[in-house]
Amino acid sequence: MTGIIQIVLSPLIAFVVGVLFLGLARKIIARVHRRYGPPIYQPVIDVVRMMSQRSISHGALFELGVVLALAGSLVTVMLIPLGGTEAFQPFAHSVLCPLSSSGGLLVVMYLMLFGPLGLALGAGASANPNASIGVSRKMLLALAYEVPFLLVILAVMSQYGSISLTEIVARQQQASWGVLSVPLSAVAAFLILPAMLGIRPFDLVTAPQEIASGPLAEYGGTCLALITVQKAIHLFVVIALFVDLFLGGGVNLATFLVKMLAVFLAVEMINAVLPRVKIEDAIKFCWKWPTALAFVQMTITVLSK
Amino acid sequence: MSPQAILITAFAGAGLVFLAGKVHSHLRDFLAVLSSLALVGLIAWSHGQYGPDNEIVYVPDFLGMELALRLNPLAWFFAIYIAIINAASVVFSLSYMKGKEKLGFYYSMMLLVNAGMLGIVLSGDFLSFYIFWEIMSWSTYLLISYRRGPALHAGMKYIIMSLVGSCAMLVGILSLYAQFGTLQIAELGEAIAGSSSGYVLFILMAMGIAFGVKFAILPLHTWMPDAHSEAVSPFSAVLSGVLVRMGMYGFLLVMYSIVGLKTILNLGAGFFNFHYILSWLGAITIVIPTFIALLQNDAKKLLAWHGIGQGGYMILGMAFGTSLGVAGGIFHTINHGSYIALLFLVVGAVEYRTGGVRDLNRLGGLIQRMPVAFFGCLVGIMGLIGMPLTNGFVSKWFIYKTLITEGHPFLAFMAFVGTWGTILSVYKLLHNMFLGQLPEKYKEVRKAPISMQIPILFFCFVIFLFGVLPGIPLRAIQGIQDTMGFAPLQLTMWGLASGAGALNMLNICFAIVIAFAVVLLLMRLGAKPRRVPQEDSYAAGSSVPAGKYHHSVEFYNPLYQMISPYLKDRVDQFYYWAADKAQGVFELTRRIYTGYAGTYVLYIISFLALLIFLQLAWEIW
Amino acid sequence: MVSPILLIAVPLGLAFAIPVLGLASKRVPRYVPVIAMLFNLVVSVSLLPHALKAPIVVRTAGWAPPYSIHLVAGPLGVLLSSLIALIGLLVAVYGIDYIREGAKVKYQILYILMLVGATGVVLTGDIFNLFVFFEVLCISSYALVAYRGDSTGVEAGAKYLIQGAIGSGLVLIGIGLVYGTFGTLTMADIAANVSSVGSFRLFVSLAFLITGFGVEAAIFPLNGWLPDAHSSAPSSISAILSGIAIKAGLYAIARVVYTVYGASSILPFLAVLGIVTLLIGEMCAFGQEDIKRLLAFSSIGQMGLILFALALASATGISGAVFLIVSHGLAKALLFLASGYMIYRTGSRDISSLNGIGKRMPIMSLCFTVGAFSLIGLPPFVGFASKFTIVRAVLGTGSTFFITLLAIGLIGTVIEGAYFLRIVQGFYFKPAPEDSPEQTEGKVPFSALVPVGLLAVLILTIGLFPGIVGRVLGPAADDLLDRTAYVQHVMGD
Amino acid sequence: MDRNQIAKWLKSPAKMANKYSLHAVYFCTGCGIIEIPPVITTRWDAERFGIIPVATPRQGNLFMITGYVSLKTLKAIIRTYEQMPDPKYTVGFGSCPINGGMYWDSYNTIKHLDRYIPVDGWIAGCMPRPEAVFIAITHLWTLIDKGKADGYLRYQENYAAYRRNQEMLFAELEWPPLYPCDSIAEEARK
Repeated sequence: MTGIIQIVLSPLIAFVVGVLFLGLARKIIARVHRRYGPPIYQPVIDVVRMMSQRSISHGALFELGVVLALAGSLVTVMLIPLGGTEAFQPFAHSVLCPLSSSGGLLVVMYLMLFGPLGLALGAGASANPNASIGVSRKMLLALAYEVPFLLVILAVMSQYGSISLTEIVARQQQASWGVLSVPLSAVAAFLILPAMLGIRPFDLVTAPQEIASGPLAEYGGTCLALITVQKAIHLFVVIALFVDLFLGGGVNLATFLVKMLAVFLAVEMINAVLPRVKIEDAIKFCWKWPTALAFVQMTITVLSK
Repeated sequence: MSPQAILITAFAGAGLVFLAGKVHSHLRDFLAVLSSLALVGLIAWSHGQYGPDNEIVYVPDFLGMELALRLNPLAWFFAIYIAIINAASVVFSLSYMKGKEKLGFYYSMMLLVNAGMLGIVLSGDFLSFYIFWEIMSWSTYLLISYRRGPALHAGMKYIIMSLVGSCAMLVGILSLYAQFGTLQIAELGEAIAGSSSGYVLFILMAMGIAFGVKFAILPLHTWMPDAHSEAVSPFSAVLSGVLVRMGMYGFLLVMYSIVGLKTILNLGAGFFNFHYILSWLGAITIVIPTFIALLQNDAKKLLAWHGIGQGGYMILGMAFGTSLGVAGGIFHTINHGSYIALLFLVVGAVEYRTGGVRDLNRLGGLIQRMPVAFFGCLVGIMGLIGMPLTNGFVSKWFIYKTLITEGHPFLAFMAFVGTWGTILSVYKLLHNMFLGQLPEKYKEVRKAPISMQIPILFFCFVIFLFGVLPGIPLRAIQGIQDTMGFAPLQLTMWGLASGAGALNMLNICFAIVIAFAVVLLLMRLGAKPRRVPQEDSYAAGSSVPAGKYHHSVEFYNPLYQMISPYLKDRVDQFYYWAADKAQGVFELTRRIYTGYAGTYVLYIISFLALLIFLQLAWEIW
Repeated sequence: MVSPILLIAVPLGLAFAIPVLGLASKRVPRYVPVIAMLFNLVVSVSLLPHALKAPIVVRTAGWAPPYSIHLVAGPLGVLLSSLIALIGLLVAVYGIDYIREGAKVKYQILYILMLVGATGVVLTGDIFNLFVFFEVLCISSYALVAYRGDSTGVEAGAKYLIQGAIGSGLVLIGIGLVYGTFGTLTMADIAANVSSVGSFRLFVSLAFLITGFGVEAAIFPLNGWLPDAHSSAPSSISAILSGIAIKAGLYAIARVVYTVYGASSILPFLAVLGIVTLLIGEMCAFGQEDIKRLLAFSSIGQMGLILFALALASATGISGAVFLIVSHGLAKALLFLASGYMIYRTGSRDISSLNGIGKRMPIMSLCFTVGAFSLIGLPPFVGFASKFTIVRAVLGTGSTFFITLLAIGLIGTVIEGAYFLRIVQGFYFKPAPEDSPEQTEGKVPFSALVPVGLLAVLILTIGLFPGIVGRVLGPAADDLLDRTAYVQHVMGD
Repeated sequence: MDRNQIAKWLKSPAKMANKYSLHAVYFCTGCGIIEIPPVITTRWDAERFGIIPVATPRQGNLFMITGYVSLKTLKAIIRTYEQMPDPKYTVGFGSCPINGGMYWDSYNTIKHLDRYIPVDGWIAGCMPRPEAVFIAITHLWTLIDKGKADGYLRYQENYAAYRRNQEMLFAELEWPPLYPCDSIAEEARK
């Protein structure tokens, strides 16, 4: 029973929080720019508006790609523990993580592919070169940040000797947080966080001024609404993952969300002030500093084991 | 069903098809399909009939040795896998090869390769193993050369490398014989147990060269890209799907059936442990070819490089010698067979419809014309990447988990990076063939014929089935591992049940399906979009230029410019350099025969002088 | 039991009867060699079982050895003589239509003489007769090489003659020394008291003999004549030369070294020599553009391998060597015969001109492929079985020296595979050259298809069931190895 | 937001949403565009009202033509307008789109934009100041409330007429008709 509730609950939380974060992001940036900024529920209005608009479609794949992306993100949420692990032992259900026993972190990493892949397929189906360029940038960026990210994940996994996120979180709460036990990895992960979220300085995938918002060039109406939701949930997933890996999850949902908010604010500050980089520079950056840090940390972890 | 009957059917099928080709083409095609399907049936029927009653000595005295066949879980597993993929590609050939020349030769060679491989897996002693191995090698060589032109060069490259390999294997086998006086695989197991680790290492080296050449481990891989891209597509499927994996079978046989788990794990010391070094080779085999594949523009070359790269995962899992890893390795072997065959068949279908175009820069938008092929390609690349719900995911998950829990994160890192490189290149494959703008000249392309769609859809089904219910093949693999003395895994129908870090594909499947349904409902809520042609696309207000509005050339240009300087196939260059020098030496040796009788007489006299001098100097007699 | 002496007498008689028969009819002479060889084949095969029991010693003029001229038909000798008869028969059938122009009658006579010489070499028990038969073989082959009378043939024949003559001279000197030392020419007799003499004198004679026979046996560096001779002779003759003649030389060496002198300690030297010959042969063959020259060089390589195997001085080694003699004889004869008609068809010996011939001459090229695969040593053809035996023997000895040599020798096998498979590719997968003459009178006659096909079938069958030959190999090996038994058999009591 | 706002939201969420999230496609033809940057940036901050520029017409619902319209530009304008999803609102900015302005006698600019695409509102002046833009937006809101901002419906109903006008200007258009030209009567009755 609790399982069913959780399965309904955690995507809902992700949806609400994610959309609010989107609004919050716009507000924060406005304030940093000395503007008043839109109401915080502006994204909801946008989504409703888009849903009401009658847009175009370039064929079945054009829409199914979006569906795939959103579905993938929703499932990903179910594999991420959203706090509430203080009573972790012995019954696994008191942690808000419906699919805790279905493969753990490795599955999460693969499920996070559904989003980009779905969008890429849809964008490809719209015969628009802007979309293709955007997709190719997205792929390259993914490769760029995955290299350090994998090192980070492996360092954490070998630090706590498990591939299950719930266990990793539990270990952190028993012992010290990841940010203390694998500090360099935490730094590296934070450095690539903007790239994973696709925000400035790494928003070159959907760069409106260069390539007409890239993969979304042909999207409008309902599909665009769903993509916005997917973006929100992806934002939620990435930050939740960061919190779970390095900030020891949360003893309950509230603390978890607070931690998420903190991380989110930090990232948004970067987003608000930095310009956009070229894809080459993005790759060079990701393969230089974050990779070096993560590599050092992993070596240390392995040797200390 | 005795293994003898299986082999007889296989070889007889090959022969009959050749003869039938002389009689009538339909008879030939019918026989080819019939015999390949019959083999699948026979092998499937012989499931579980292991034990002494299926160990048959079919030649009692071949130069004083007896040739035996036997059937055991390992043999059966590989046999069924060989037979199925071969049958699928024979069916595919029906329309792909239509109207080509020498079809009798083609089909009989396809079946002969099949028979050779079946012989390899069914043979109960190393002599017949070697014999079937060689038969497979030269029939493959003929089949690679089938398509003229550059294929000839590819064929030569292949056969020379595999000759080197088989010489090494011959030495290994016969030294086994000289040591223990038997070549029966069953007996060798006990015989070798007592021998020194140095000797075992020598055997593993000798065999490993042969298997490594077939398996295309770095640095023995260089024949593979040419051979794959030059062979006809259905055969490329067989080549990359199963034939290359005979190396895997060999490794399993030698390492675990004969030498045995304990000896392998204790071979060498510390870092220089045999299986550790082997797994590093595997890791390198993953990374470099995968990124070389990224630079390819020929669809089949790209897939061939991936064939090499994926092999690395198998080695990585297999070399580790934990039950999870080995299970992952074996499972990955058949998974790779299924999706790489699928991809080659898809490329073949596209080639067939577009008039032999394989250049990724000249295709595009074919999804509108060939939906089934597109679906096949999508499923194939999902398997190759290892997306959840596909079988590739499960096996890779096994391998990753082994590496991490065994405490080798660096190996795991290489494996992961290989995967992410794979994503890039296979998406390029999909995008450049099927997505984007449909060029004018392909407006009239028809969709793939039914005899091509059947194998494609079949493989898609298999990929999803094994992806959601991995228990089906894993049970069989469990049986194999029992014979090799591995600790049993806690398998369930939908994955692995060992507490936290367990795998449950069924949950994930349900979750994804439900999420999919929910999102579809959401979409229904919104306004329904209207369908527009591809010309109605955003082009800053101007109308879309036909045929010019497609981005596929140099798809990953920024990355190319960064990595291409580091990704030359230096091994290949080295081999070519060596071959070049060798020919120079040959030319010099030919000078010995000057053609002057005088010189020759001089040789004779000096030889006599040499003999006598030797005697005076060293008293050789 | 028929006497082995018939194996020599009957063909000789038939050979000299040919001119007479020629008066009777123009067509008869071309069938005489067939009859002669058929007879030889039947007789030697019928002798095999007896020879396996015990060597058959035939004493002429009622004198007992050492005073008589006698034949010793041991298992090895009879096996080789039946091989000679078989190949001779098939080539004779081939020659019926192949030899069209020129002095047909002389050809037939010389042909029989050559084979008789070879048979004599393998059967005789007397070292001087060995020399005599050897000369019969050589001289007839000089003539046959130059038989066409064209410039290349004559030149090659002349070279062959010069070197062969020198070789024979050396052999004669060697025999002279031996006779001076022992006062006897019976091999068994020499063998019996070889140990009683100081080594150096003996060694000089041995060196002379080895060098002399080595010329015919095409051991490097004594084989300068071979490429020219084999390539410029008519294909049927090339087949005999490669398939039989050089083997006779090798047999002589083996007989002398093993039986007569028992010089086991120079065997390592011979092994090295064999491997060097193998490598040199294969390396030279690799770049060849002339198909017959290529085949000739590959024969050199194979001879090297045989010598190496002979030098192993173990039962398996020698049986492997004999097995390789058989398989190489069959395969090389097949290749030469097949290439003969291909050359005839295309009018050129250039390999590139043979491209795409698989379409025009399917059966011939199929048989050629079989032969090539057998030479490379691919199963399930006979070449594999023989090479397999040799490798097994080497690893059986377990000595690092031999295993190293083997490793080097296997490189030769790879090279061989490279060039033969290149030719096969050309046959089937390369387009025919535009200027290829499409004359139809190059049609392959039945009399050529039969021997070629038969050889291909033999290669496949023996490859599948090596037991056919395998039973004889062991005794043949002992025949060489076991000196005392040999001596006892010949000298009696 | 007060009670009747909420009532409106519940009554017709689509209309309200369209009101408060106007994603604008700025068609930067002439000098008019110079007034837009201050509108959307810190000084006047149009985002307060949910107005942000978008990159492609697919995503927008507000179309602003800021400056004179030459023939060549007009073709692009029509294309862009047709690519926007319904509902969509058009605003002509400055006097040039209204009547040609200072280019009233140019051979190469059009004088009456609304003969070729429907226009929901005009902002007069040369140049209008940013405040004028916001006034126009509030006007647009009232129009949307009253349902008067129905340019896209008019375009559907009278598509034949619009298409004829366009084709009178350009001999032929590269793209096929957006709506079936003959079935206007049915469209009108809906």
